[in-house]
Formats: sequence, C-alpha cells, structure tokens
Amino acid sequence: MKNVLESFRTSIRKETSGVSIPFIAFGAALNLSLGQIAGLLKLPVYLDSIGTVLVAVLCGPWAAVIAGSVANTIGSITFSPPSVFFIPTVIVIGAFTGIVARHGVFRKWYTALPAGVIQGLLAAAVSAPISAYLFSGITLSGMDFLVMFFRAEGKSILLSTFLQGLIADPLDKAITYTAAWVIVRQLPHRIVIRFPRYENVFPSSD
Amino acid sequence: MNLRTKDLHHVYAGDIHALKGISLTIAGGRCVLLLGQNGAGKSTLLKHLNGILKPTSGEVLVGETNTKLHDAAFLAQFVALSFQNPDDQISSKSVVEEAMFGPRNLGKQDPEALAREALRMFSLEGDANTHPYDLHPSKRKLLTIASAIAMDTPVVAFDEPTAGFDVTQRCLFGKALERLKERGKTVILVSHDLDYSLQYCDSVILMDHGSVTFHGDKIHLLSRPDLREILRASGLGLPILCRMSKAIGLRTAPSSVEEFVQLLHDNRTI
Amino acid sequence: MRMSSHLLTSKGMRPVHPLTKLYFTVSTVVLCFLLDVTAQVFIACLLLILCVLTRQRRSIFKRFLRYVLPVVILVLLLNVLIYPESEKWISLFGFRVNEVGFHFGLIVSLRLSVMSLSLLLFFVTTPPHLLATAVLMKGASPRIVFVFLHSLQLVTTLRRKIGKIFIAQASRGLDVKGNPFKRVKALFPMLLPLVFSYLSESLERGLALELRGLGIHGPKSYLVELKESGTERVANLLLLLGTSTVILWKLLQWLIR
Amino acid sequence: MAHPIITVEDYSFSYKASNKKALDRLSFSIDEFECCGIIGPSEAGKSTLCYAITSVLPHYFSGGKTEGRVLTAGLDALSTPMDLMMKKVGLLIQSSGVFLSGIKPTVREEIAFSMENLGISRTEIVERIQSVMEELGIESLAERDPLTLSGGEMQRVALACVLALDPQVLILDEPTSSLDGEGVRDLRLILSKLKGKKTILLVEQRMELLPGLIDSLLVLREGKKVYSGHAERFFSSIGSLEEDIGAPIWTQVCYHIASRGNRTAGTLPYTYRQALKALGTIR
Repeated sequence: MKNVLESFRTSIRKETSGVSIPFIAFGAALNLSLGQIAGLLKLPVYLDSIGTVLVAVLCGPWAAVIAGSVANTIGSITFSPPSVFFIPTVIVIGAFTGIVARHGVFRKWYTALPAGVIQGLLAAAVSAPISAYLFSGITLSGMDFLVMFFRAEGKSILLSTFLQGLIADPLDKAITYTAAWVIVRQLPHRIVIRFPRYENVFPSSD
Repeated sequence: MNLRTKDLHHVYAGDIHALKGISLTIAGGRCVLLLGQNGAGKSTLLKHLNGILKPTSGEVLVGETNTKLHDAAFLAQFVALSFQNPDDQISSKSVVEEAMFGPRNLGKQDPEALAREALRMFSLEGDANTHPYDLHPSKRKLLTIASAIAMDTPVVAFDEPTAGFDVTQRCLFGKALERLKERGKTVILVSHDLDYSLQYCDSVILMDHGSVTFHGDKIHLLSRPDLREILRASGLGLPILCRMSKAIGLRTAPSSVEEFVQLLHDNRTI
Repeated sequence: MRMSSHLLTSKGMRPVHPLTKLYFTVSTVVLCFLLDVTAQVFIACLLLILCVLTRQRRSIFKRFLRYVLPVVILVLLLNVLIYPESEKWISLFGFRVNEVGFHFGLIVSLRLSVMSLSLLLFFVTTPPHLLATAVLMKGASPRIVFVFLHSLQLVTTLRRKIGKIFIAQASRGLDVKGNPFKRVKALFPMLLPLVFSYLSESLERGLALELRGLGIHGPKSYLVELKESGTERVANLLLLLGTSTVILWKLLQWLIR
Repeated sequence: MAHPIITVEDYSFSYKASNKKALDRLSFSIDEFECCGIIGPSEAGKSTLCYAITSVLPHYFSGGKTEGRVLTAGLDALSTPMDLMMKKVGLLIQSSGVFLSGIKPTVREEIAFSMENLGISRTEIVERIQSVMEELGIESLAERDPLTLSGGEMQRVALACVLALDPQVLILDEPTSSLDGEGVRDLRLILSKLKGKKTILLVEQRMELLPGLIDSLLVLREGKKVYSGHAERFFSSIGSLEEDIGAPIWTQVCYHIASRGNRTAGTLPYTYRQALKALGTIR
C-alpha cells in the first residue's frame, strides 16, 4: 500500500510542477470563460470542460482532475452554489480524458470525436444520481423539458435524468473533444515540449 | 484617402471623458506620429478610426465613410490596426497563415502573395511555415505588423510598434515605413520612442488628457521656441538630437542623425 | 473578489476563523443530506438568522434569487404536474395538483435551498485568500492553493483578454455577425489566441514562481494574522464530532435495515 | 581590487529539442558592486544568461544540455537550491505583469509573497515591506489590488518584491521595453541610487540609458561573447560601430561625421557630454 500511495504522490508532483501550475489555473478559468466567447458569437455552444481537456492532454489526469474541481468550486463561489455537488462528475471527466489522451486520442478527429461520445456517456452516468436526488433532474441547461417528457412517460426520476443526460452530454462532449482536437493540432512545439505530457501532442520527438 | 474627425467626444462607461472634442484632418499619404502620456487618449482615438469605438458625439470620417454607419469588420478594408500585444491576435499555426488572416477576411484577390510580400519586408519569409509561438517574442511582434501591412489598406496604424525591438528590427520597420509612404499609404504611428519615430513621420499630433495640444508638420513643432514646455505637458522630454543641436548653437532642430550631420556640414562651410 | 466578513464575531469585531466557518458549512450540508425535514427546517432557521446578521445579506439573497430559486420553482412545477408514482390529485389554489408529487417536490426544494443558502453564506462572507491562508496553515499543498487563487483571479483577467482579442480580430476583418456558419468559423480565431498566449505565459509565470520560491519546502510564514481562538477550536471539534456521529449512526441504520 | 561576485567559466547551454546553442562557451566575470550593461541583438542569449546566473537553469528548463560552470556569490549556480540563491541574486524578468504572483489581493501582500515562501518571520516581513516601499516611493500603492496597477507601477512593485530579499546581485531583463518617457526617467533614478550598494546587471536595448549608469559592458551575439570590459572602450574605437548592436545617438552622429572624413578627436565619444565637446571642436 505504501508504495502505491508514494507513486500517486510522485505522479501528482510530476504533473503539477513548474510550467503546469499556471496552466492548470488557466484551464480552470477557461472552463468558466467559454460562455463569454459563446455569448459574443451568439452560439448555443457550452464547452465548459475544454479547459480540463487541454490540461489533461498537456499535464495529465491528476492535473485535469485538479483543474476541473477548481473550476467547479470557483463556479459555485462566483455563480451558482449547487454546482459544487457535481465535483464527482468533473473528477471522472478529468481522469478519463487524461488516460485517453495518453493513447494519442487527440491527434486525429476520428479518435477524438468517439472518445468525446464515450466521455459524455460516462459523465451522464455519474451526474444522473446526483442531479436526480438533489435537483430531481432540473439543471437549467435548457434540457429540462427532456426530463419532464420522460417523467410523463412514467419513468423514475433517476431514469429520466439519466436518459436526458444520454442525449445531451455525449453531444456536448463530442463537440468539446473535437474542438480540443482542433486546438491540439495547432499547438507550438517549442512550448509544448516543456509540459509533462508533451508526448500526447508530439509523440515522435525525442 | 484622408481621415477627418469632427468635434469627436468619447465618454467611457465610468464617465471617463477620454476624448474632449477632437477635430482633425489627416491627409492621405502622410505619416503621422501620435504622441502623449499613457491615458492621454491615443489608443481611444485609434479605435475610433476603424470603428471599434463609436463616437459619443461628433463624427469620424474615413474618406467618405462615416464610421457610425458601419461595423469594424467592414471598416477594416480602409484602416488596418496593429495592436501593442501580438499575443492578442495570433491564431494560426504558421507564420504565413497568420499573415493571410487579414487579407483573406477582406476578400483580397491573392492573400498569399500579399502576405509573403509583407513577410519579405521583415525578412520573415524564411520562417513562413514556422509556428508563430516557436519564434522569439520580438519576431511575433514583427509578424503582427506584417499582418497589418498585408491587408493592403489605404490607412495603416501601429500602436507602440518598436517596443522590444533590437537595432536591426527597428531598421527593418523604418524601411517598411518608407515603403508604405512611397505607396501613398496614410501611416499612423503611436510611440513613446520619440527619437526613433521623429525620423520617419511627416507631421505630429500631441495629445494631453483627451485633447489635441498640437497638430502640424514635424518641422513646425521642432522649430517652436517653447518645444520643451509643450512636450513636457504631454510627459515627454526633448528629443536627444534637439538637445544636442541647441547645446551647440544650431538654429534648426534636425530629426535624424543624417539630417544632423548634414546641418553641421552646411553650417561649418558658411 | 474582496468581501470582508464580520459574521457572528466570537470576540469583538474580529471575523470568525475561515476554517470554523468551513466546518460549519460542511456540517450543515451533510446534516441536510442525512436528516429529515424537521432537522432541515431547524437548520434553515439558524441559517436565515445568520444571513440577516451579516453585512452582505443583500448579495446573498440576490445570488439565491438568481441561481437557486429558478431551480426550486422548476423542481416544484415538475413534481406537482407530473408524478407517475401516485394517482392522488388534490386541488391547491384552484389547480389540480398531485399530492405525493407536491410533498416530494417540497422536500427536494427545501433540502436544495438550505444547502445552497449554507454554501452562499460561506462563500459570500469568506474572502478566498483568507480561506487559502487558513488551509495553508493546516498543511495544504501551496501549489494547489496557488492554482485555486490564481484561477479565481484569471476569471476576471480572461474576461478583459477576450475583449481585447475580439477588438484585435474585428480590426482584421473577422466578421462575427452574419449566418451561423460564419459565427462558428469565428470561434477558433477567438479561442486560439487565448490558448496560445496563456500557454506561452505559463512558461514565464512558472519561471517567476520558481524565482519567488513557491516550490521551496520547509516552514512557511504568513503576513496575514489568522489565529484560532479557544472557542473556535472547540467549535471545530464539536462540529466534526457531531457530524461524524450522525454519519456513522445513519450508516449503521442503513446497514441493519 | 574588488573580488568577482559572478564568474562564468566556458559555459554553454542549449534548450530541450533545440540544435542551436543558446549560450556558447561563455567566459567572463563581474566584480562586486559593479554595474554591468548586457547588450546585443535579440536572441543573442541575454535572457538565457540571466536565468543561468540565478540558478533557474537547468532544472526549470529540464531536458536542456549544460556545460561549464557559473559561480554566483560564491555558490555554484547549477546546483544551488532556489531558497539559498533567492537571498543572493534577484531577477526582474521582462514582463513585470507576469512576475507578480497573481494570487494576492493587495500590493503589500504581493511584496510579502517571496518572504512567506522562505519562512521569514512576520515582524521582519513587515519591516522589510515598509523599508522597500519607502525606498521605491510606492507607499501610496500599498493597499491597491495588483491587477489595477499601470505598467510602470507594476514594474516598481515587482522591483520591490525582488529588493525586499535584499539580494547582493540585482538583474533586470530589458526593464524599459514597455515604459513611457517618464517611467524610464524614474527607473534610471532608482538604479543610480542602488548603484554602489548592489551589483547590478542591466539587459538593455536603449543605448542612451547606459552612459553614466554602467561601469562595464558585456556584448553578446548568437550566444557568444563579442566584448566584455569597460563600456567606454567598446564604443570609442572608430569603425567599430557594429551594425546589429548600435550605439548611443550622439556616438552615431560623431561616427557619421568621422566617416565623412572630417577631423575629429581620435576616439568616438561615449557620454553625452563628451559628444558635445567633440561636436563643439568641429564647429
């Protein structure tokens, strides 16, 4: 047990050293700032986990978990307090993305998009019980009519919330992953090789 | 294409009166140096020329187009603005693609040719396929200047272009300014580097707390007896060449090293 | 994000120690989660009294109305109109309302409101950097605390940066009005400068943090004076003990059932 | 003869995955309390040299290749941990906005940041903050939010953060690049007050700022040393005006006069006063 804990500590330390610290903070803040860009361009795009994905690609899963949790906490400090209850979802998103990124999923769009869909399913599965129990499925994300529809069909709150998630989340995460692929594809070599997980972006370099 | 502002006022949200009744005419084909302390209203005025900011009262005319009636994307075909921080705009993964961003948006015939020609002016054509962020920060700044020039607009404005440049890069920028003037472009330069900018501009606009304290030919400004006081009002010291020429008793004040040497040469022979 | 806090000062006007407030908030949220309606009503009254006592009561209620109330209303609406699990319909203020749904909706919205009010009370009255110092004193990793505080500040800095990027790109002819396809195309010329510039800034900022000794091990000192008084330490203990016994008791109850 | 405080022996460094040597077999030394100007074209390795002296190289820039030695204030800069080196040498990087921590609500706490990390006692931190704010004349900014400062104010606060640790060596990397005329004058005043009390390394592109401030000069090009020694000697020999390194405006004027074949005193003037004297003789 001792060395497992030790290896956790070293890998966390590796992913949160030097260059990564400010970038993780940026990743968290980016999650909260995408709404402003979407508003400027009047696009119904949500993309509230693109910061977490970029941190996962460049710094690794632990860093992505930190970025996601910090973004969520600050979201509840500055905007809607209940969002802090969704930290488990954010942890799953960060961990999954970090692991998937290591297999170079973000280097091709036809691997990024399906990974996004899987991510969406995972996120829906994890957030459904929380949303069902605490909010009886209401999220104010514009998808609440779906929950009402499934409820009217006689399904339980948990099932209705889960089905709503199955429809909304994979689409949103697929868009987020594809957008991340567009960004990862255009990152500068000189800067990326300074990050702990640079091989996720430039595998062939020394 | 000349630029005209008629009693231009601009009040920012927190009732900060940034521009207090500016009436200016900048004739086509001139290089104008816009001087003033931080907060004098220089960049506010710049942002009115390409319609980013709309006048609170008064008017801004780019040629015959009133900036109130069009948005920035439309006016960008007349006025290209190169901002102080290159990191605010670089959005491509290669130098040539970045330089083509402006011309492509304006629907120019051959954006790549325009881009490559602008890059050649700053000897960046060798880095055409390099990622802008793999370059040294001063080269990124050169790239944003080249991107503005590549838009081939009648009016080009540069905000603090030479900050962080070394001698060779300042020389390259100087040559580019000469080339733009030869092509009859109107060039607007905002800079704190007085000694450098005076070499290339034809006329000067001095601003202080939102109003224009001087607008006229460079020679008029330099030959004014109260030059020191006017400049100090805008937080600026005397240009070094002026201090030198006054100290050794030359009457007229030169604005470049060559001019100074020429003046000395003529004076000695009289 | 400067919010000074003078909630329920334990001694004179000195603000309550952030950690005590944190334990209090966590306890109320956990108790709301585990206990039944009567306990939740009691906690609600306690919180309302505390809210009225603080100087920032206006911003607490404003935030509650803006972010929590809409969810509560929708929760009630949903369960009152659609509740397949029961057929009993009663009329309330002239509407046909599902009785069980109405009760269920009330329970959910009460729990949600109390938990949100407790969180709001904590966030609005606790300046983040004081909380950070308190947590650092208890041994939290300086790097994670830096990420939290810096990200909080970046939320405002990014807002300004996005404004500048919009101006710079619009000046280069980027058209953001027009058909949706053009607006989608404009997304990356807005997003990439933000990612690129902060990717590059992270190199320098990481260097600056190295130069200023963020990575140094060994004892730290703090300019901000933050001491736990005797009563606060006792309060912390009570809160932790109380909540953990409730958790254990509920766990046992659940296991035996 | 003062003893050298910085010694660089045959030092080379190349960044990770870069085939070019950022610094190439550099050797020079700087004496205590000396004020040395570092000039050269961009990408000559000036900033890399600053990083090397402050022991940030090589471990922050991991994966780079290092050769040779750097001794700063008697410590081996390649292996000394940062907590020791911070008290000996302070580096003010070019963008002071990024140098500020970005986590402190007031300027006073911002200045305390490095000292808190070093575990310096609270009373001493308060003393040092007060003295460094008085020295730089920024008491009025004490309670301001660092985010709301202007460029010049941010730089002075960053300088205060460095000087609060009272380092023996102060390095400034192109401090005037984003300052307006008044900002440059204020900075020059502060540096002339510090001259003689600390060893100062000033990386600068504006040649006019150097005469009267610096004693010696280090000229770099593509990572190699072009010249190191007295500043006056570098600019004064006729015909040595390097195309990509430049010189103060008055030296350029005299150089052009000399190259037109006119009579002028043997060497080129280095300070403003010398130039006026030389031009006076010609008239």
